[in-house]
Amino acid sequence: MEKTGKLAHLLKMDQQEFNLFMKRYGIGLVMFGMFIILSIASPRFLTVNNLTNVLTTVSLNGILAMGMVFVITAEGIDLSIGSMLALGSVTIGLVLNATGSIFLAAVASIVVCAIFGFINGYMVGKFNMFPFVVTLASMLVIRGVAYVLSGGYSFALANPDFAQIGLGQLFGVIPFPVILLLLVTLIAYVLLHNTKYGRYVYAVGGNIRAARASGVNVMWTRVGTFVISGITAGTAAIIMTARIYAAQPNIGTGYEIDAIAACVIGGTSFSGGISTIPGTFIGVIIIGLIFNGMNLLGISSYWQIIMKGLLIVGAVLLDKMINQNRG
Amino acid sequence: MEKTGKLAHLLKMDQQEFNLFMKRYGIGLVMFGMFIILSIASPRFLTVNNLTNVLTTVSLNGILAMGMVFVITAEGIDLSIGSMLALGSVTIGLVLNATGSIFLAAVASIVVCAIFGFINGYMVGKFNMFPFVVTLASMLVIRGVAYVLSGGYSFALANPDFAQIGLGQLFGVIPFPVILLLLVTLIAYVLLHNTKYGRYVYAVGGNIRAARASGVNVMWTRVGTFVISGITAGTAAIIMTARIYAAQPNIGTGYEIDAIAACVIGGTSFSGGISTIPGTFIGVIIIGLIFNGMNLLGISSYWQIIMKGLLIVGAVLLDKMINQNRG
Amino acid sequence: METNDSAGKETLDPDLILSCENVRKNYGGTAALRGVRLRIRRGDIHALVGENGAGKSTLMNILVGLVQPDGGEIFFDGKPYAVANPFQAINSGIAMIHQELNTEPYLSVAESIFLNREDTFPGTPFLNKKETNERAKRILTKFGIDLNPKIHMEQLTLAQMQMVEIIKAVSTDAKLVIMDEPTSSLDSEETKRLFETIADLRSHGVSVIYISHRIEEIFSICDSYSIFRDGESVATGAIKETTKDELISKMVGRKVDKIFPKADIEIGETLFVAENLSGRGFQDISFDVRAGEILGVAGLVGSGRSETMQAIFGMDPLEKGKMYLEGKEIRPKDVKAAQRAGIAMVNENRKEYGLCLFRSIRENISLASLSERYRGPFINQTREKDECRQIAKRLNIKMSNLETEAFALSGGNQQKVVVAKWLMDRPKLLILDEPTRGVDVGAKAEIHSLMGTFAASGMAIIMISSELPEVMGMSDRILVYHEGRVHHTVTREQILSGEENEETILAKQFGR
Amino acid sequence: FARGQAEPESGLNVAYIAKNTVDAFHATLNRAAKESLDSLVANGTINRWQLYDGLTDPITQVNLFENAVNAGANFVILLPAEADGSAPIVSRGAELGIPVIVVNSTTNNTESLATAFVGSDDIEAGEIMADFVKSVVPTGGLYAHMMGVVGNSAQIARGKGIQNILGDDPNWESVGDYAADWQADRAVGFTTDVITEYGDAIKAIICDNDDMSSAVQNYLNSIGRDDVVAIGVDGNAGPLSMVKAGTLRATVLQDGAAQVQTAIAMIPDYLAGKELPKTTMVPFTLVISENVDEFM
Ligand SMILES: Nc1ncnc2c1ncn2[C@@H]1O[C@H](COP(=O)(O)OP(=O)(O)OP(=O)(O)O)[C@@H](O)[C@H]1O
Ligand SMILES: Nc1ncnc2c1ncn2[C@@H]1O[C@H](COP(=O)(O)OP(=O)(O)OP(=O)(O)O)[C@@H](O)[C@H]1O
Ligand SMILES: [Mg+2]
Ligand SMILES: [Mg+2]
Repeated sequence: MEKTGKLAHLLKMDQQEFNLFMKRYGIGLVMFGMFIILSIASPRFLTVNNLTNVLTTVSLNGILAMGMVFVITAEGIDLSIGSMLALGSVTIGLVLNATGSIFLAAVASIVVCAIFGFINGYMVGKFNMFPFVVTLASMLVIRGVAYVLSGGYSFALANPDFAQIGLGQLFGVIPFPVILLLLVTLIAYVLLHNTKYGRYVYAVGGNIRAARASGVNVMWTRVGTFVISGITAGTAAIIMTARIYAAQPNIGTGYEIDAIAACVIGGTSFSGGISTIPGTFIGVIIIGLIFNGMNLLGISSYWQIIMKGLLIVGAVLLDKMINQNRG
Repeated sequence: MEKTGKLAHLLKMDQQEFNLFMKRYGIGLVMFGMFIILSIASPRFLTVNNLTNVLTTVSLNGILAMGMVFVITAEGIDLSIGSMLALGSVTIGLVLNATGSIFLAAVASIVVCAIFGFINGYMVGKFNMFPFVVTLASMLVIRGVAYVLSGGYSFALANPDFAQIGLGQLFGVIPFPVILLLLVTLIAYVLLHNTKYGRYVYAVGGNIRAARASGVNVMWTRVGTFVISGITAGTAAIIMTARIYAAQPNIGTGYEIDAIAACVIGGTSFSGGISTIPGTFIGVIIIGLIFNGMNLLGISSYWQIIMKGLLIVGAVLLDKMINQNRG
Repeated sequence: METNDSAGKETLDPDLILSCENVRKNYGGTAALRGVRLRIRRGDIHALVGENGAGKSTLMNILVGLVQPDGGEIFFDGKPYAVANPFQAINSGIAMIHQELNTEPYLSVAESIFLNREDTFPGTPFLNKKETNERAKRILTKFGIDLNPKIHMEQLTLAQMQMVEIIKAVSTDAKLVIMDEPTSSLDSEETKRLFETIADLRSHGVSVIYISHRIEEIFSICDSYSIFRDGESVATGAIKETTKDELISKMVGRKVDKIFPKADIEIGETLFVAENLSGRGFQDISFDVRAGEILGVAGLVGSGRSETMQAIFGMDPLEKGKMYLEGKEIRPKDVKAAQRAGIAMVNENRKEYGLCLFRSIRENISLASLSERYRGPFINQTREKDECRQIAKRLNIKMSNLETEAFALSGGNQQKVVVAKWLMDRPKLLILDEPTRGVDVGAKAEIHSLMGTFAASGMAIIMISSELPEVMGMSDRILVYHEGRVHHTVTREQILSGEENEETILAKQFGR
Repeated sequence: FARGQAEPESGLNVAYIAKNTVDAFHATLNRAAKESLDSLVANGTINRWQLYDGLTDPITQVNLFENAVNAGANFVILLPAEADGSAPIVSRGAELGIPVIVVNSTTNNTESLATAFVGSDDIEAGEIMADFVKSVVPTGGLYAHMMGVVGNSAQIARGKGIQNILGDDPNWESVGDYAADWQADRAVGFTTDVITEYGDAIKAIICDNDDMSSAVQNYLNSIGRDDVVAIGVDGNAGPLSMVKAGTLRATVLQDGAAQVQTAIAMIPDYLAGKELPKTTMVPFTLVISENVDEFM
């Protein structure tokens, strides 16, 4: 109490504002702690190259998490994004090889994933089905469609320029995927925190009946979150396909876990209505750091899996401690 | 209305009880429908051999579902059972090869999984963390532990008798796994529908605050459901290990999906408090029939995946229709 | 009452069933209880009153083990008392009917009543369902309630659920029964039955703590009282030795001169007309409201008042009938449409339909009127803060900060936030459904005076209330509902002239 | 209803139990199987055949085997999901007197119980990759190994092959085995970290399949590290086209199609009552720009 009081004073906030700040961004301190530990543990950690690497590596998960956070905030969950990555990748391959147009291929990936997002959302919003069940089912269906469309084969892309999306750099420094991640984060921030739609998402997640009784179009708000998640999945599929330079129907399994983990670590509540985009971004970075750090330190991949699990539980537990009296 | 009224009369129930009955077991009609369609479509379907085979095939998922239904009824979810299968299998391998005792190995599998179930439950019950997040994390941790314990490699079992658990038959007809499934189902039925503990599970899932206020020990009830799920996973691990006759750290991924699907198809509600063991059993059989039927009819596995997804959504949608006025 | 103060724990009065001394509880920064005292005699019906947020429920939750105190001493039945959970409390002999209805939707009536006290076959953990059902049937009959013990709780009406809760608490053989606003969803008939039950408890030596914001009830059933204010106990004594006014002024800390400050307001043009509305729970409802008018709606719980208004507001489907607002026909298909037409409605259930508890006060206030107030997709946050702060000030919402989450407010202040939300929308027709349910006297008076202000600004107001004094005190006209129909209409003149009074209106509610 | 098995059908009913139908390599294999088996049906050699998808899961394969037997199968071609886990199929086959030809990778009881085995020696594949790396970078250096799903027999054997060649070589040192799970994207992620950590000292990234190696080489080229050699096994279409374009130095072709075709070609011999060869090995081929056209 005393300590935090002083810190609050230093930051020119009153106690309450400080508590609110800690509640929202306390996880940021964890991130800084990790930065410090890693810089001490590995001299190679704090190099521009490595940090760019971390960002590039997390860009995929980051983009997915920015969609996922909308869904979870509206008290949903989207398990189908991993399959969407695969379907997006196959779509890109088919369209690119048919038309040769990078633009068309990218748009097709986003549109196809958005459509499946819409179907998810419509099932949830219109028929009031459980998001878990709906997206569990659509995870299977979408994966199946990806297999059917590709016949189960991965295939090479006909247009070598496409790889540039995954590998190119702006000003020779910042890789495209990172730029895309920052762009998506920015859009997500404005959308969730500064628009009416964002407010409705919070209201639906906070109390769906109150939102409905306040004139919020609950159904379309919910549908919207799934469409957003579809769009981010389609966008991530572009980067992923460009990076592996092939259309593959079997990729993406388990990616939903990392996206969900990033949201949760970033303070998003599963009961809806509580989240921040900066928090989610920090969650994405923390997951990236964990893996980057463990790879730099040469920790075996078995232990990495265990660490990831412990990290998720730890983050939620920490959040519980900070927000104890919320009950 | 008229029709159902007459049917209700025939069954000696009043309208209200009949509605309740339909609500609970309407899905049974779907199962019978499938039976009829499959017997017409494939002459090989209605053979003792094939039906025994269906039962044997579903025994694993059935046992898992019988644990899962407790967790979901108490408004939880257990994503870690797939990993538990792997850890159970590795445990069996280690203990069997060290001691040679089938009994010890089987017990060890159940105990180890129950312990992790307890940890899951304690996190959920004590710290009020979201079951999804907790078991997502423990799914990773348990898988990691299975890898660490086995060094990542599968290994053969030293005691050839162990395979009998998977292959042996009672009276030369009913395979052991089926007997185990029926036994587990029976125990689950009595526990959920005829004991105080079962009543508490329903109370916790129906309205956790009301249950707490009524003096139900909410925490231990919730912990109990996860321990039960752990025990069933440990039991399923025995069958699985016996059938593949090897300790295998990388198996079991995705098994939680089928168990959840069986519960959902069987009418279990994700918001807790609604489920039946017979319904769940029917759900298990339906999933088994779908796959058996599609294999008999030679439907490609891509379409099988899609069908499974559609089936899950369809079952929930059907349930929604029947229970429309529940709102 | 002052004489009791010297009595320490060593001279514990054997007459006392419960004694709480200096009990404290903090939630984060806010103190809910700052060292309260509460003493209950055996066989006493003890009223516990106080403003919203005074700490009544908090102390009760401590007594049943749902909340752990930060300090203080509690003695129950002559022994030191500390419980970790409701199970221990029930075993010690304390049962509670909770303020917020807390039922198990999917358990049967019998299963709910005997939850945690199940009948089992002797010596086994297995349930004896037949015995449970029979026992439930007997006990329901005893309380004069005709219910099938096998049907699910979710199929009951609010009032029936509340009665089941009461039966459940009373049937535990408790030595002390806590009732936290038990009548807030009961009608007068059921209230009467509750009072009979309480009298029966008293005759068996059971003590009751009775919490209510309805002062009349307290004077008709209770023997003694304690008053809490801001987490402290300010007074205690015998009901016989006090008056309503004294009780209220001690509770609020000032004199409340008028709870129903009905102002004379010029009644304007007809603003809203309903013609032959029918839907689930109501049939053939016709009425009109004029600008500046307050139209009261009285009726028993379940008589279809809320259903009518929710249908008008687009929340429930309307099966038949026509509606006109300012002469134009409207037929809102959802809340959004009703809102656009100029209707606002404060729902009777603020926790379920009013608030996003974990969002800030600002976001809650803004929610309904975002699309009206801001063009385009973006929200001007500076303007939003200003507007919200203004209205919060006007309604005198007690809060530390606009960014505080709604769950940290007391009930009355939460109610004001909901009212503020709909006022931001500047409606033409404001529907208030039980606007003062669970609200303390002081806040009630405030809400009532605001209603006058709004009416004066040309708004038409419809107010549903189950408290007859409130409808009678505030309305220009009263619709009396009976079984889904408007059975009778009363004007203010008839009330003022004494032609209609509580008895006559009550009789109409019962369809007589 | 009918008791016991349905009326036995005449002729040979082949159950083809695939490992999976979802990765590129097995898709190729399954397609080859379909062509060959369809033609056997067409010319009346066999009565019918059916594909069963093992979903890369041994227990599923075991279940499917029982299913297939019930459906009247009396000849099994098995592509094992796991060396240990899929073994019961072979023993059950032996028990029931149903011939089982194991294709592509072995089960731990293949030698003793299977009717025949057709496949390739994955250790050889690892050795070919390691030899190639040595020949391109004679001075040696550091290398990283991107693994398939750990515990999988192909993964184990290829790792062993690499180890055979580079393990004792004083010029070469491993920086670690990374669990990339056959997935290209993961392999690129690990490579990124490896390059950061070891910089110029890294000379080779050896992958258990060429989905991974092609993606890794693509990444390496993009950061100007085309001096690092990435190589993998399979010979999928994408990597082959990269070899042709000169952006990938080499890949190791596993002729999966030839494996199944060889196995299926044994069926007429079996029907004719001939003794089947216990083990048939189809060799791996190193594909470089000089010979790539032969395989496209
Ligand atoms: N879980 C909680 N977290 C934070 N503050 C709380 C919590 N529960 C109650 N409070 C605060 O404690 C105080 C006392 O609340 P309590 O519910 O006991 O009031 P009450 O006297 O029952 O009021 P009412 O008449 O409105 O029911 C209030 O200021 C309330 O805001
Ligand atoms: N979702 C629902 N499902 C089933 N019955 C409902 C539902 N909502 C309301 N009812 C029933 O409709 C009837 C009227 O409801 P309600 O008690 O709200 O009436 P009311 O006139 O508004 O009374 P009050 O305002 O005093 O609560 C009741 O019998 C109630 O149980
Ligand atoms: Mg209260
Ligand atoms: Mg009402």
